[in-house]
Amino acid sequence: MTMAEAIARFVPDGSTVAIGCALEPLIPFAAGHELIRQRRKDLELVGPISDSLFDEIIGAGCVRRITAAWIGNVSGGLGHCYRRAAEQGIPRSIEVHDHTNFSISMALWAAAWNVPYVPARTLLGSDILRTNPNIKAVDGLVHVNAVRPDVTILHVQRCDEHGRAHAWGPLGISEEAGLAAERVIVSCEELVDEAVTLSDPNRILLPESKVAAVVHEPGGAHPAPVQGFWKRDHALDNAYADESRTPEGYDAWLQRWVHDVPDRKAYMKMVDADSIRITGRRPSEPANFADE
Amino acid sequence: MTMAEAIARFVPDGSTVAIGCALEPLIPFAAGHELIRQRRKDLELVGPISDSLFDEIIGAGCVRRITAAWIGNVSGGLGHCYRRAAEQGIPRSIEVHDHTNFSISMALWAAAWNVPYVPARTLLGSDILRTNPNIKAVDGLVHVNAVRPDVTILHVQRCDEHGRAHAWGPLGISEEAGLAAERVIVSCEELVDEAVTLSDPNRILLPESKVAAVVHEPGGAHPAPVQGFWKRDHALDNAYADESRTPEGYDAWLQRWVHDVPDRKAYMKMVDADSIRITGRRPSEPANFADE
Amino acid sequence: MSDYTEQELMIAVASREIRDGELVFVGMRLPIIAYGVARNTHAPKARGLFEVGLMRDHAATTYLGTMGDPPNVVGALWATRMSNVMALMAQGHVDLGFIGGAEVDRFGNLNTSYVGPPERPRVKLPGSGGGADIAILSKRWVTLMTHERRRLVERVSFVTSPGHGDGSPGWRRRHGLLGGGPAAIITTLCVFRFPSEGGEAYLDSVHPGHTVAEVRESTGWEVKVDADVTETPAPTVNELREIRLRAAAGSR
Amino acid sequence: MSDYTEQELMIAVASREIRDGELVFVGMRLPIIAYGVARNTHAPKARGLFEVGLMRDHAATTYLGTMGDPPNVVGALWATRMSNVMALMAQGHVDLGFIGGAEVDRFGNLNTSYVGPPERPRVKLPGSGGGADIAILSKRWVTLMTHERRRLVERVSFVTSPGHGDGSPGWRRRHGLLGGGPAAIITTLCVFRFPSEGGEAYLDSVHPGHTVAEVRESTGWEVKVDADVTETPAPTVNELREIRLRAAAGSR
Repeated sequence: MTMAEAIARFVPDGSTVAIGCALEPLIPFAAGHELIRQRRKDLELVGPISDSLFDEIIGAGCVRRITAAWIGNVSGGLGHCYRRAAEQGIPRSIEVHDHTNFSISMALWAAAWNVPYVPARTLLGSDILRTNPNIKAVDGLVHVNAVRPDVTILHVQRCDEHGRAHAWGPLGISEEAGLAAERVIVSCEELVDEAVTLSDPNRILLPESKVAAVVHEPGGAHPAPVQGFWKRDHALDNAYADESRTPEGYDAWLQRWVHDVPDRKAYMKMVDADSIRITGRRPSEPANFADE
Repeated sequence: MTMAEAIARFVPDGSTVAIGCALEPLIPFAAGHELIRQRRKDLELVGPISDSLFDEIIGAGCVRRITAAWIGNVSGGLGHCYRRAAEQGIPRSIEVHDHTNFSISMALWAAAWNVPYVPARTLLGSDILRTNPNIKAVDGLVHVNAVRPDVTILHVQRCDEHGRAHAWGPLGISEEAGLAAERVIVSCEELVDEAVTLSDPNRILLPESKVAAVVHEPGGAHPAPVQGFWKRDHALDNAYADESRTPEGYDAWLQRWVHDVPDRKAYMKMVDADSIRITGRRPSEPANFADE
Repeated sequence: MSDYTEQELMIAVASREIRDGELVFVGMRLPIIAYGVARNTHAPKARGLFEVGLMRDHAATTYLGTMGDPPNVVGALWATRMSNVMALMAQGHVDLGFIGGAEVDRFGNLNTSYVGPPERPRVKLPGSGGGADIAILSKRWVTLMTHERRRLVERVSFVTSPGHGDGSPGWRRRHGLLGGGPAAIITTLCVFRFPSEGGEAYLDSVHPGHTVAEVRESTGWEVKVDADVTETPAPTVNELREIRLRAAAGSR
Repeated sequence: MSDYTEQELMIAVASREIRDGELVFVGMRLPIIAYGVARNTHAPKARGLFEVGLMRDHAATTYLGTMGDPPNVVGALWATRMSNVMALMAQGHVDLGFIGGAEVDRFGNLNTSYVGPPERPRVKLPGSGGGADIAILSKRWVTLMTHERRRLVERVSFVTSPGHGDGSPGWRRRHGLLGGGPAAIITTLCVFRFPSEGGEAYLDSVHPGHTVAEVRESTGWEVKVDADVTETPAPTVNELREIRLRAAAGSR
């Protein structure tokens, strides 16, 4: 399935979308750009720290609510589109449900286990308890209410057509976000035969019954890094931080990098792929799954 | 470190010990037998379903309390030593904190996250709510109180001297039991160089800071299976179920398989290892961890 | 008609409870075999979940002493933590579960914990395992047991895995149990079923060679017999082949 | 004495906060570099935790734009879920954490959320990230920031990451915060420290080339000056080499 089809079929306007769940690597930028191209409206974005992806989607006016721990540019600091939306309602006002990295994880585990809340030791003494209606202080603890995404979008190194995804490196809250979601969209660097994925069932991130779409999308996380495939494109990430300072700068960026680009294949032709492509080999030591 | 040293140093009388956390495979029988040989007293055993290991340790009189979901012989049904202890106080009476598989996992996650309880949707309408003081019904949910083991004992396929353990196949509650514990003892089929374990940091089960002892103990899970190393020894497991029906039968079993055996190496000479050794190869497809 | 044991009949009947495409929470021993039979006969699209931490499509063909035996891991679709498997069930994704029972009552409540007072039991049974989790969270479940008067009792003395509670309409909903409860009790003599809205078990079919009278007298409660009670269909040649393929090696 | 930037001095000072053998919760940017410097100088046995889901011993030697960059994964001691890393911190295993701040007050409370009313902020800051988690759960923590009057304020308008609250003795204990709270504020001009029992920041050392008067006038509260306030030791040649090794490639 193409990314355009996956977003069209599984992410209607108004959806609650968890994306960027590995914090810094494996951020599904291609999926985010497709959300913008299809001009999604009234989305609730759920995540921990999603580099500049949330800022980009907010700037395009697709977002109604943010349920996350941190929104900005990992290298550049402040999220300029986030600021304009929250401070001046440009291009539209957004509702913010502040979380910490720990609390957003607990909110997703609560949804995964289908309980209304999970208690945590964080946020005591923080004013976030005053601004987020879904986190309450209860006798010396906080109760973090469940957050259930309609769809969780993950980018991984490899996946088979049945949705068995292999991801490696730090995973942030990818697992709980996938388990908590109604359905999952997986984009991957390599679409592999099930002989590869089933050779290591412990590395399969989620049950295939959760995965609604698999999109073969090389470079789908750029400029975020993908262990074994892509380094982080610092220059491009920094460029966005600079260009998005003004609405005009952001609009120019959006036109050039999203609206004027039909798909990820075309996008990857615009970047200096050779400078960030990982060509080395550091293979993991195989585990023997033999039964006889 | 030898198993004898690890048990002597890290499992004093009265300890709360989580063991058999993968339910059926990777059960640390060697560690359990060493607990018996060293005549540990007043242990609290924590686990889900631990094949016949808990029954064996109860029969030897080492146990004060059971905090578990199921105690018996996976192939044989009833746990005869467990019955004698609970019904007649032979060789000593034990306290039982009944759990389900789901609730014991939640109890360990609560300890891992250092919260007093985690809510769950299970156990509603069950009389276990009447017999386990650590699980309470609270407005339409149950609160499962934290269970924090003093020590969790795990058997894995391979580990390095620093405690970086690689385990594969189904893992049951191994991860939360290890994270919840004060310290962890790892026994392994293969003691490997850190080049092997660090080649795949995603397969490292627990942070090395939790691991107090690493014991190289081939066959340490027998008669339980170890993916890639040992099939399950059905015959021997069934034999225990039969012999333990009477106190005399159990005592004879104990003498022959535990007290008269100095260590696991000697034990493995007593079993028909060739009939259960896994010799085939089903290597997992490597993941590329390269960064450039 | 080929000869078969009562265990083989129970496995065949259990396998027929699995509908194609369903996600099945598979217990140990008989249900593992029943799942394999269903996959290779009428339910090729069923998937199995194992609380040890596995999801599978096709079943292992060799004998399994436990769900964690190596052949059950080869070809698995997911090897993970038990709590992840339980998460799927808590979300209502498990269509059917199997639970072994020592004692069941007319409302489908199971006791696998204590016969007699918990503080000084006459018989200490192994406990819940995942049984109570399945009983509370799966959409519907089935239990298998040897048909004896001491096992099929008016009311169990201890409810480990709740069925329809006191049998009053909506008991499960009122107590916050998410799943639908017991759908059938498969014994060595017959099959009991439950009204979809819960309540009391009724005799649905009697196994070949047995009678309603025999069922009545080996059951600890006043058996309610369905108007069109039938004879349980015997295992087919296909079913028997699949059963024996899996049972042979290790049945004791 | 070799020349250095104020950023390099801050990194050197931050690295000295790390004691050998400690488990350090490493934040992004400057702290990542500080951790690497400490490991290769005075704290060869320190371990680093990264909320993205990593534990490391030796630090990556190339520039890291984020803690999730591929060089930070090669040689990692554990690659896992964030919630597992947070579990260690919730258990009190993290000795020292670093938090970046936009606004700090005399009691060490940090604001990284809102300048002005949350419902209509003058400045919407990125938010907590893991900051509040570190502030509440690590044994002690340190924050780094540019020394400006608008950043070092009498009281922050919004407490994202609590320090010593209202400064009253035992405030953290009374509110159930498990960790010990802020130990130091490292700015472009100086280092503030806190009494072990909490309370108000005091000026501990002033960076070379700066004065107490300068600190007073660029700080939004009445600065308490320690009796034996000293000059912050300049970065050593060793420290500078380690810093530049890591900063060069990617500093903007």
